[in-house]
Amino acid sequence: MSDIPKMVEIKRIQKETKNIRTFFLDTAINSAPGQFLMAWLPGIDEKPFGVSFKAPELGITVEQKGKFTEELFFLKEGDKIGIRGPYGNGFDTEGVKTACLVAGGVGVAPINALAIELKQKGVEVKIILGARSQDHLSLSESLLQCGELYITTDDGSMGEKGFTTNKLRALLKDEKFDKIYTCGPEVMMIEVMKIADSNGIEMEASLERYMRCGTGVCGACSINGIMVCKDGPVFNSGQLKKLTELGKWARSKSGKKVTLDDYCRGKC
Amino acid sequence: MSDIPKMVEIKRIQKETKNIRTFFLDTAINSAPGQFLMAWLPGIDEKPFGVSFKAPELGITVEQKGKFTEELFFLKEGDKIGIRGPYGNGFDTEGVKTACLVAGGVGVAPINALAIELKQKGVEVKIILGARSQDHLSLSESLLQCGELYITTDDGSMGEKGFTTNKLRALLKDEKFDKIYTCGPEVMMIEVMKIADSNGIEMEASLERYMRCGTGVCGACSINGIMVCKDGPVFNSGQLKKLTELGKWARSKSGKKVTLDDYCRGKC
Amino acid sequence: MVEKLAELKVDYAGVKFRNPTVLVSGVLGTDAATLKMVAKRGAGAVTMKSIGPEERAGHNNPTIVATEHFMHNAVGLPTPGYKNLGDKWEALKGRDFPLIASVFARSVEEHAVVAEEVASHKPDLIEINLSCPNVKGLGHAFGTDPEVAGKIVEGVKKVSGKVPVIAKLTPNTHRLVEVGKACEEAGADGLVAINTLGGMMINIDARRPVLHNKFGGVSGPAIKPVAVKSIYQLYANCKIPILGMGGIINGEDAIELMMAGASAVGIGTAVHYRGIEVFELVIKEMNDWMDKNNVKKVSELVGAAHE
Amino acid sequence: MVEKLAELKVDYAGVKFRNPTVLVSGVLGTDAATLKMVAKRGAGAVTMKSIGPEERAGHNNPTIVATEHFMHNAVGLPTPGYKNLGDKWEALKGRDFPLIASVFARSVEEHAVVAEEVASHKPDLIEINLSCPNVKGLGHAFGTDPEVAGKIVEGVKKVSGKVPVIAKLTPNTHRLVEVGKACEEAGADGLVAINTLGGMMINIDARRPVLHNKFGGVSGPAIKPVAVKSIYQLYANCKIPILGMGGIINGEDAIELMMAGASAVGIGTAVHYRGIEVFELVIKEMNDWMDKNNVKKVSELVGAAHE
Ligand SMILES: Cc1cc2nc3c(=O)[nH]c(=O)nc-3n(C[C@H](O)[C@H](O)[C@H](O)COP(=O)(O)OP(=O)(O)OC[C@H]3O[C@@H](n4cnc5c(N)ncnc54)[C@H](O)[C@@H]3O)c2cc1C
Ligand SMILES: Cc1cc2nc3c(=O)[nH]c(=O)nc-3n(C[C@H](O)[C@H](O)[C@H](O)COP(=O)(O)OP(=O)(O)OC[C@H]3O[C@@H](n4cnc5c(N)ncnc54)[C@H](O)[C@@H]3O)c2cc1C
Ligand SMILES: Cc1cc2nc3c(=O)[nH]c(=O)nc-3n(C[C@H](O)[C@H](O)[C@H](O)COP(=O)(O)O)c2cc1C
Ligand SMILES: Cc1cc2nc3c(=O)[nH]c(=O)nc-3n(C[C@H](O)[C@H](O)[C@H](O)COP(=O)(O)O)c2cc1C
Ligand code: FES
Ligand code: FES
Repeated sequence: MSDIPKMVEIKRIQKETKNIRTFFLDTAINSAPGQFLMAWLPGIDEKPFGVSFKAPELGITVEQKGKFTEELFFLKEGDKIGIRGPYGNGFDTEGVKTACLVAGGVGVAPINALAIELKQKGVEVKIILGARSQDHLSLSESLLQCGELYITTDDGSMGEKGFTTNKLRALLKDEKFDKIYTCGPEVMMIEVMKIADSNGIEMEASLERYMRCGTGVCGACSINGIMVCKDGPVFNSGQLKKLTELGKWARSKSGKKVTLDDYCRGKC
Repeated sequence: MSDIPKMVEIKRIQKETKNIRTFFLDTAINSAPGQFLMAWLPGIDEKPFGVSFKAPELGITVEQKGKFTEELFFLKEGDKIGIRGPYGNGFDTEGVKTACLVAGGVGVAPINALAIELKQKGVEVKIILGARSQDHLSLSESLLQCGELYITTDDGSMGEKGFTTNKLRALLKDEKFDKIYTCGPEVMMIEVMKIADSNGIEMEASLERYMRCGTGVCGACSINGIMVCKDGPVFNSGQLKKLTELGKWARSKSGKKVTLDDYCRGKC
Repeated sequence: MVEKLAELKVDYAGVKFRNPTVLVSGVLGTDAATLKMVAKRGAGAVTMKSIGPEERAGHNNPTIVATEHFMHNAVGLPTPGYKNLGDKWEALKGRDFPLIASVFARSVEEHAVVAEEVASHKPDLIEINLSCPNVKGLGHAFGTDPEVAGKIVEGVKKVSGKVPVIAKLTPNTHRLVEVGKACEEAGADGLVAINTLGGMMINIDARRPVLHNKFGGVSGPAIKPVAVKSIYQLYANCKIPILGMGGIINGEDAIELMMAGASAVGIGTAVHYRGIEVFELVIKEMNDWMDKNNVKKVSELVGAAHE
Repeated sequence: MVEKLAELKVDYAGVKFRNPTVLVSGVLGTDAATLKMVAKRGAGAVTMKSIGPEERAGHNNPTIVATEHFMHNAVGLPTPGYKNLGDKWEALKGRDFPLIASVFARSVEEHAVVAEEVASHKPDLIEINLSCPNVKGLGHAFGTDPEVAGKIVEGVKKVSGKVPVIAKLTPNTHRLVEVGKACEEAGADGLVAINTLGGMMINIDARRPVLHNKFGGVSGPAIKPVAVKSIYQLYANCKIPILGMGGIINGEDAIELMMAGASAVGIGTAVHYRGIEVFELVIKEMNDWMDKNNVKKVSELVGAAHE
């Protein structure tokens, strides 16, 4: 009920790669895969992170990118951070018997939580995990427990060289899925959407925009008047097709309309 | 949960005597016998009244005495008043198989609600109803349905001439009760307490003090540091005996300690 | 289509609203698409997020938190700046709902600069946010000084052309009524009351203020009695119409603010508690109450608690 | 017996409280028996209902109402008058708990008249309620004008002898910190913050204000952020200790106000929500939090959110 940060202890830090860590927190939160938390470092900032592990310990998987994540990476086990949430809608898994999950970079975080749940539900799961290089690949061990795992890297430093979308196309030649789920760079997700569409398969993608409230009040995360924090972050292809800003525009911290490119380069 | 007055319609007004009326209200409130409401006449005042009928319609029985009750008596069926509550503890009826109820004047109001409940529970009830004169006697019809009724008036204009306490003493010569309940002038109630004590019978009395909040916050209704609105208005003889102010002192609207006599004459 | 019921139409400062509910400034007003969506979901009029003199990123998070009693925010007035809103104005052309443009600035003069450009895009109303800290003054908001507030209104009126100008007041002063009167005398076409109440929350486990900015504004249920009092007093002392806001969650709250003296009512924090459906819900609840109480026109409620 | 834990003792303006919780003025302070009862039920100190210059009945009811978010009251400062309290003082002699006597008056001079008599009965502290309307001034409370507030404190200090004097501030002004500083400069031994927030409630079915006095003060959960901000700012700007109050319901709220800068904390409205047990409960909750967080002395919490 209260949307104020609660301080919780970092119970365990799991190093995934040089730049990626999973922080397990000493708290129980009932979240659905695809939902996210707002994580607070007092005096620094507060940012959204998808839940990557729901149980037995609540985990978020974070890539070190800038100011906030750098400060977070200074923390040790036993230190505390503030969290509020979970927020957002989460993935819809009803009726799904076979699924393909496509994760790019740290977009793997919510995909991992989804993979775990689908596995528990007895869904047949295939996962394509891609990243620029090995350093950006994470959670593969966890994903291996949940289904068949295919790894791609842009530079070939691990798994197949190439994009996740190439692998997806290849898989779809022989196989059919009830649903495709994806989280990663927006260009990748748009490509996944097109592939799913042309194969007549339902799909869902988890989007990212600048966030403040997390509860659909401030409008910071708007994409075509839809609040990513509350109406999303997960959208199906029917919804995505109406979002004319998808892949093109985002809003900076000031509220100014900027190209997605500029937004992703932090030029805002 | 909300302690703010709610406007409700006066569904029916029942004339009891020249000066006493029962107002039946178009609302359902789950109150225990002995609990009271705060009744609000916008622009005039708000005062406490014991619930005299809980069901099928919520009723309060009011004697016209001064400003507030005069204004209340101007109202017609269909008009609205504000109510909040119920407040207070109510009478304790657990384990009681035979009871004697002693009501003085408009103190009959909560006694009537109690008599109805005891009757429903199968308790054997005797009621002594007294008043200065016939004009101050009310609810006898309702009480007759609940048990054996004895009426006394100071002037003999109805029933036996004399005080309720005389009748109580007379009854106790041949009978024994599990409990005696009383509401009326404080001097009368003190007398009832003494009689009950000397007969070794449990008793409870419902007190009256100036009230503001009704919820134990303001301290207006204090009697020896006990809040009549919340800790009472019903007290048993063990509690009453500790109240050194009983029958002697009260607090006026300003908070000044005044004699009970002055308080009851409205000299405050 | 509840919003089409004739009796819910109101006139505020010469502008017709389809119903008395207005999206307040700072809530969901960041882009044109959102404003259109809120209008479509029932709001009688919508307010753009306050527009300032130059681009500002606003504060770091946490900027917005909430408890069951209130919302607490210090977003820090993020704004693309009045020169960077071309796409937004463009997208709002030909709209079928009234649009309020909120403006703020750092000096008396700057208000006119921002307002002149804003007026050229023909919003239906210009709202001056008088609650910003007056950096040149004592550090208090412009809205605590009747003289300064009057000067700001006067300056904006000179450049606003046909667009009516309304002044949004802060409750964080004992001079609220004086400020309201000064704005009226300076030519304001309407008043808006109230902005958020100054406050602070501390997270005791972190031993720190919760908001990055430490202090912030309180809105929602907690401030309703402050809003009602402010509106009641302004209504008793001013003639220009009041857009009332502060703590409206349901239709009865909206009616309460109208009875205090509001001609129309803003809804902000309730979006947090009830979602974007809140506009449709509040309108329905107002309508239900009016039907039950035989009130034919919502305007009959305005100031009804004064006798 | 939680109140006996050594680490909960505090020193406020030179007076030792058994624990930081204080019964606020206006709640349950009408008579000596009640004050004793509240002290027995755990309060570290208790405040008498504000004492005025002459007998006043207060307003008609409703004077006190409450929702889940706040309490709203306009009791109207009922008081037997400072000359009619002989029995109360008598009954409070030989007490084993600290007693705060709250006073109010209608002019600068009258405060000293009331305070002199009150001081002669040797309460442990005299609290000046600066929130009363200043009838000779603009109608605002004395507490909105630093100069007037300072003069009142100065006058009372002259007649109070050895009894420390504390000034209770109103949050209904943008000049709170200035008023606090003026009181400090005038010799106040401590500050009390905050009094209730001005507000109003309307019953829409009655089309009337709920309180007989129309306007009233808001207390309870709704005003906690205003209290925290006020206390935080006073702590940052004044040296004398602060008795913090406003919206404390549980132990964590009490700690929040202490971290903002309060040396001791008042509890009023919470008696409505949790009953008279609230003192014992808050003390237990504070103690539990301190144990869990390894805080040995409650005084370590004072101002902890300032860095
Ligand atoms: C719903 C949601 C869920 C998220 N889940 C996760 C998660 O599980 N794990 C995780 O690591 N992050 C996640 N993020 C992103 C996270 O919130 C931060 O934006 C990110 O950690 C960067 O923060 P920073 O302060 O360290 O970097 P900043 O200082 O903000 O930025 C540093 C650089 O990072 C890059 N960058 C920043 N934001 C983006 C962006 N939106 N897209 C691409 N590049 C960007 C830019 O190059 C920028 O210059 C999520 C975001 C949202 C909205
Ligand atoms: C818990 C509680 C329950 C009550 N239940 C009822 C009830 O069921 N029915 C009912 O009629 N009243 C009841 N009362 C009393 C009621 O609240 C009013 O005090 C009463 O109706 C007088 O109000 P008034 O404004 O008309 O008279 P006022 O103008 O207040 O007084 C007029 C005159 O009435 C007499 N009077 C006032 N108060 C008292 C008193 N306490 N004792 C004796 N005489 C008094 C005085 O002579 C006074 O001058 C109850 C009071 C309490 C505290
Ligand atoms: C998150 C948030 C941001 C706000 N931003 C602004 C703003 O930029 N300009 C402004 O004038 N008021 C702003 N306000 C104040 C609201 O417009 C409104 O006056 C106040 O919240 C009271 O209404 P409510 O209780 O319905 O929210 C903001 C309020 C909130 C909650
Ligand atoms: C019913 C009631 C009566 C009050 N009367 C007084 C008073 O007489 N003098 C005073 O200085 N403050 C008075 N106050 C204000 C309180 O002392 C306190 O400052 C305020 O209620 C905030 O604390 P709380 O939220 O814990 O109640 C009163 C408050 C209430 C609720
Ligand atoms: S982050 Fe505020 S609306 Fe989405
Ligand atoms: S009426 Fe307020 S305490 Fe009893």
